[in-house]
Amino acid sequence: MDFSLSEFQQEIQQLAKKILADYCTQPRLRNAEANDYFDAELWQQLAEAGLLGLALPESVGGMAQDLETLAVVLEQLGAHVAPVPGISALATASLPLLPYIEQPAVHEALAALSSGAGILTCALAESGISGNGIAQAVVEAEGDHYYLSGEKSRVPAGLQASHCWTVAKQGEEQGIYLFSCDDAGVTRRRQLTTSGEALASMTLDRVKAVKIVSGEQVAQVLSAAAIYQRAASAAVATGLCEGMLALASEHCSQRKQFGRALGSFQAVAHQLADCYIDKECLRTASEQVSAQLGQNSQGSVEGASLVAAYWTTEALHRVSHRCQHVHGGTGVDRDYPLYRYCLQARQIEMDLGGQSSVLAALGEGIAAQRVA
Amino acid sequence: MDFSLSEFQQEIQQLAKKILADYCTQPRLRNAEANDYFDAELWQQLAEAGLLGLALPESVGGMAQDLETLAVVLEQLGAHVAPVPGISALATASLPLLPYIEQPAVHEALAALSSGAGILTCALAESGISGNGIAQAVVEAEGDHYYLSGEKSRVPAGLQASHCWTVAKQGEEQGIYLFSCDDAGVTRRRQLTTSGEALASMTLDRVKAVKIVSGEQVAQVLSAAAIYQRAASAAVATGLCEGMLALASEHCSQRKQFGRALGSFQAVAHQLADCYIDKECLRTASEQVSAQLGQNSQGSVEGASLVAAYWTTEALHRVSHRCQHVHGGTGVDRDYPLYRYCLQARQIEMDLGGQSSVLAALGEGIAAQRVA
Amino acid sequence: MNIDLSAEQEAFRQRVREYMASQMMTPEFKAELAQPDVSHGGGPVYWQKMRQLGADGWIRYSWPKELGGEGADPVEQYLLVDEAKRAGFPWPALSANSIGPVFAKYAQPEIRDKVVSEILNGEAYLAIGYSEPSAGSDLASLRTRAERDGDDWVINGQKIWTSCANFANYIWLAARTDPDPSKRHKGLTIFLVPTDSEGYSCTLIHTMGVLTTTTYYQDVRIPDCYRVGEVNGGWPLITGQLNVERLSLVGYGHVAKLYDKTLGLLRGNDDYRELLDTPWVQRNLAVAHARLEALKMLCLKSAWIMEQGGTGMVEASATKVYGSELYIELGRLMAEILAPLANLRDGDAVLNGLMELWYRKGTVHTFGGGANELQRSIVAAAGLGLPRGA
Amino acid sequence: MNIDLSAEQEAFRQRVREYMASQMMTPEFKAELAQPDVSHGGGPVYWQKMRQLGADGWIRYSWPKELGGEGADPVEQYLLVDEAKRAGFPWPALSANSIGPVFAKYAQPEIRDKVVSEILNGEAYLAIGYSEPSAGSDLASLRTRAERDGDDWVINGQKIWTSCANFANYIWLAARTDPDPSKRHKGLTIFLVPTDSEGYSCTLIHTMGVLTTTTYYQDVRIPDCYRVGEVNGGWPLITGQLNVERLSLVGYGHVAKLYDKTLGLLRGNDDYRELLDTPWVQRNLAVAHARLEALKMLCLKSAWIMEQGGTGMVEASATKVYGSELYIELGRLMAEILAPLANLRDGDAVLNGLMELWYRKGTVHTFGGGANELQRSIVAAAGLGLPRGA
Repeated sequence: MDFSLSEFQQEIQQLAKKILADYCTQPRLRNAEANDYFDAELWQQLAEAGLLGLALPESVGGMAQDLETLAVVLEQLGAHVAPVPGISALATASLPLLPYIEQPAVHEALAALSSGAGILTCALAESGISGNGIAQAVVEAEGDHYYLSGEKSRVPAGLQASHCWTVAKQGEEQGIYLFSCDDAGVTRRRQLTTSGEALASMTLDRVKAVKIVSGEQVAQVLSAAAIYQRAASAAVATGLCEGMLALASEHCSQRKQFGRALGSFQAVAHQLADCYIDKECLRTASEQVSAQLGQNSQGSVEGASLVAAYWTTEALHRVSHRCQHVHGGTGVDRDYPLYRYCLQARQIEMDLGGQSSVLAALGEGIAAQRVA
Repeated sequence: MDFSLSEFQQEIQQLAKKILADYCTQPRLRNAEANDYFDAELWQQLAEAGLLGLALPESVGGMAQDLETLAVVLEQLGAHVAPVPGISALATASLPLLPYIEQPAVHEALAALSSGAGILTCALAESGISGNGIAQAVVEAEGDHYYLSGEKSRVPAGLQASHCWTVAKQGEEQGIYLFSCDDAGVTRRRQLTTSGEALASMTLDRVKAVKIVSGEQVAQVLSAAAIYQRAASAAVATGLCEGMLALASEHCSQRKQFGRALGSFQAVAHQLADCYIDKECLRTASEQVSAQLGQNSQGSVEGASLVAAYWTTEALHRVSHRCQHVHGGTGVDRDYPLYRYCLQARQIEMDLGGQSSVLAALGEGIAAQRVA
Repeated sequence: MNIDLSAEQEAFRQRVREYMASQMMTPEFKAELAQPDVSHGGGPVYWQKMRQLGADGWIRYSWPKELGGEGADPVEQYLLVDEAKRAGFPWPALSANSIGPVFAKYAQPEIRDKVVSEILNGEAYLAIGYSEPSAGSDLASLRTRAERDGDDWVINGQKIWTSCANFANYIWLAARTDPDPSKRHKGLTIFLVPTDSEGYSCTLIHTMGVLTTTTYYQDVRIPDCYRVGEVNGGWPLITGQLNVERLSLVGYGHVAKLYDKTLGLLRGNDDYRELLDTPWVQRNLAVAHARLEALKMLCLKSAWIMEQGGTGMVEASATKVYGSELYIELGRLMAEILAPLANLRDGDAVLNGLMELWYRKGTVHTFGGGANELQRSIVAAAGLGLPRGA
Repeated sequence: MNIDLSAEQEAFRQRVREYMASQMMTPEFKAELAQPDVSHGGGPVYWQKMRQLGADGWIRYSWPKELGGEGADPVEQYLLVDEAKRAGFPWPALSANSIGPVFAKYAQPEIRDKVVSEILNGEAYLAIGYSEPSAGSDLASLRTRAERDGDDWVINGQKIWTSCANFANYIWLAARTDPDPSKRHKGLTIFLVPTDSEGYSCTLIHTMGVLTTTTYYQDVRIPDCYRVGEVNGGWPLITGQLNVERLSLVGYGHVAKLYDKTLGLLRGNDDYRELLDTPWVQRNLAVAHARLEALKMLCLKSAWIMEQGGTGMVEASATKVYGSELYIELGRLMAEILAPLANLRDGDAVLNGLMELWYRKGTVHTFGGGANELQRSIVAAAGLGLPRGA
């Protein structure tokens, strides 16, 4: 048992902190807000520092590190509310494709991500509520070529992405297809979200695509994407909670009411103590799923990822509201940094589907004995 | 809109308070604890004051009052942790039979309850977890006579009851049957509960019974029993919460720690403020279901009864634990009165099936548009 | 006991509801309110509607008869404001219900009739200037000062979270008139500052969810007739009359709106049938329903207690704590049902943006209108008799 | 990072688990523990097992090597105590882990070797006498006093919640040796009072769930050699060394037991299949699982921090708050699944009474071992750097 970071992880953490501290200044973040909450320069810096390829193999220019080390960087993205698509590009969209890296198209997409030349994303939703689960997009095969048509919605970093994979069906058979976002058949439309981050709807009209897998393996890729999303969200959320709590602690130490520092009132101090406990629970859940994904631990990855999602939704909701509350009006003021954390907290909470659905999935896993 | 008690209700409240204050003294309650938490003398006093027949028709010696007035008495039973089976005898077992009062056997059972000569109960469970829903007990018909056989479990006031109704099937047809607990075929066994109240398991061996209803009306009787149980539980729970909160407020006003009254610490005061809010929410839910059962309001009785059950389980759990907590060790000491309230709180919370199942039923009602 | 509204009360509520729907919330006004900078009021249509509201007698409706009003009781007041807010109308609660009548009672004759008539006719809005950068909940420590200079007062200082000051005609201002800081709440006086006074200025504060302002007072000179109440006698005017207002902050119709709209969406469209049949969705709806039912009854009961002559102080504080926390919890319960769609803004937003905006507006209720910590302390002391603490 | 126990740690845990199952929790001992008056220990079989525990070296296992122990690290200590409690063994935490080693370090030579050998051999139990009727959390205000009389001390006072005093051989007593009440915690001294001293007596307190005692000291005379540490130097002995103990109060195995047993019941019997397939039952299990996983990791991480030389103070306080509240919540989540069967006692009780007893025992954890209010204040001040308040 050893909860410390390795020397390498500590170096990576310092590196990430340094870049993010330089780029996540108030003026730059304000500027990012006016631009879909995406800072292309920062993204390029992260690429040059090797952080975008951290968990990718050396064959695509990566550092071949495990999820535990990636989580160190993701936490820092959260702690600095960095305007980059960390969860989707570095985890949800890229890591499920690692088993297929021998395929040239996958290799190219991951290499582009790693170098910063492009951004890989995935389109898992279609429009409306029913688009959360079932893909209606269709594929036509012509010789060795595939052509996708359909409507995809809420694609993360969809306006900036160069490569995208999605689910579509050829006849009755579902498959995972990879395509270039610059294809003439792709029409993108901005979908603004609560955090200021833009998603994109994509209308696909006979977009040329490569088939990655089809049949039963589709479910495995989708399940991996869900698990990586949960794990990465937990790591980012840990950083968000640390950031919110640091702001709230500082505020309550300085701000005086009724002649005393706010934080010297039990009712205030104890709310923040509860935030600390929530944050530590989230951190352990994040560590647990990262360790299990890195195969540094036994146990059910599905279970650990759902536990991480539970704590992500729980801590983000409770910590963000309490930190706002103890700030009074200051907390919602757009001239003070807290609100960005809170908006990103809400974004991640609901992107995970919300806690109730997470608990339903976890409970079903327990009943089916897939989770101890 | 008028939330005040009528003059008659105020008189009834005073009458109940007076009797209960006389009988629910610490020595008598301690004595009741050694005797299945049933005080026969108190029960007799309540009968003589007319309170047991309060909601029964005049034809059986009752006062023909509605549930709102009964709730006034039930609340006082809770406020005094009275060792009598208020919920089961005065509501769950008796009120669903009112539509059948013309039947001589029902008339006799209700008259016995009203006068204090007997106690009416109902046996809704059989043994084990599966016994919560489905009745396996069987009926044989011989001419106009019916004979029950089977195992019933967790019958409230089962050791003291004179009359009992239950569910049994004749062939495939379910029916509600009323029998005398003194029948030679009835074997009762004590089932001790967390509050000290004794339930009874009943082995029925060809017990002579009267059929009240069968077929589709059975579900109506059972549904009425569930609704009356929830409404009566909410009223008793309101009294329990008032009692617990009064003890905690007194304790925290008197008890000094670190040179100050406990209740002057924000962390303590605010926990009790939350208890106050929970208690007021419960009270309104109790008033709402009572009013609707008394047809003093529009709206769904099923919905209101489930909302009342939600608040009963919520307030009892939260108020009892917090009141214990702020008492420190004193709260669990059997020489101090709080623990009786807490044990009865837990008893009622779980007797209602627990909050999770209540929410499942309420949610299903909303989805089916039976509840707005 | 009778827990339902009387026939008259129910009819009144219906009348308000219909008036709001047909007269106030016209497409034109809704379009104006969708613009962030006038979402709280202040646009041209807003002023048109306000004048109509005044002409149709609604603003004076709650005022005491001796002040020229209809003398509506607290239950009617609550119903009126709740229905207005439920409809999405930016009800002028401060002018109409809270500060306006206090002004009319304590103002000096020189200005009273003019301002009262502006308020009642929907021509003027009053904003409250209490909070300062260094004083949020602790109003007794205010620093903005007013100094007597001949027949005038000269005001200097800064106020924060002065909601609606960007279109208000007057600021209801609490200022220190006794410079001795140890006097605390005994050194405060109320003034009505016309927003066209020289030296007055206002800047917008863009927050996560709502728009508010900072107001600045640099040698603002006003005649003594704009002083309200006694010199150093402002405290009772600040703390009085808050209970009905406190209730309106978390009125049932206003809070239940998200549940009503979400349930309507789920029931109204076959696409959502599967969701409505999902047990965890049903559970979220059930929790929301059970908790909202309690809010409904707490609000009505508090208003009824005030109607009966009670202060309703403990009830209003308890309801405010409960309602403001429920507002937040509801935002989570309902958003989970449609997550991750709940994150979308603008054209793709669910329920015309109500669900997304709910989160961004949610937290202000727990500290606005008297922080919940203060409300809990009121409940503990006045409701349970606990000793007041530090 | 490696979140799993090392192979050695895992093997150690297994060894403890097997030892507890085969050597300690014999049917005979279980039967004795089922009797309320000796449910915490003190029966004949208990003393037999305690001596065996001592002979097999388990009590000395956690002690520092310089005090004659094996020097087990905090992780092993945690695992040992947690496995013992999980098995239902009334582990002598005070003698073995908390007070015993402190005594060995600070006791006077005249009595040290005798008492230490009694402890390590499982022949003596030490109970803690801190709380008094007028002082619960506020130990600095203790009133029980010890007065010097020649070579002796004469003790007068009363202690409450002295758990296990009914069979303890010694009371580890905090008494006031400087009568000036303004000295507060600087006027306290620790004594070891043999329970066969003249003037000492003990009465049982029957509580809702656990058995405890009140102890009385009427002119109890003990020689100065029973004083532990310096005169007026008791405070560091009271407040030190609590972190490992605090952790053990809410150890994972101990708290998870109800979940483990309930899930085992549901999975082990086809009668329960329908329940296990019910969405709300699954939700209750999921909440319990997710929250217990966090407790497991918080406990291990806190122990690991202490192993690395950290105090673990903030971590232990946070874990104690979390674990004690989870204990209560778990009692509700699991009981709901089998409600109303969960209310049954005695022969009809579910899980041999574990579920019913859980509620009755539950609350003591939130105020025992340092009230959660105090723990939250520690977390706020030491974990977040907030100013200490009133």
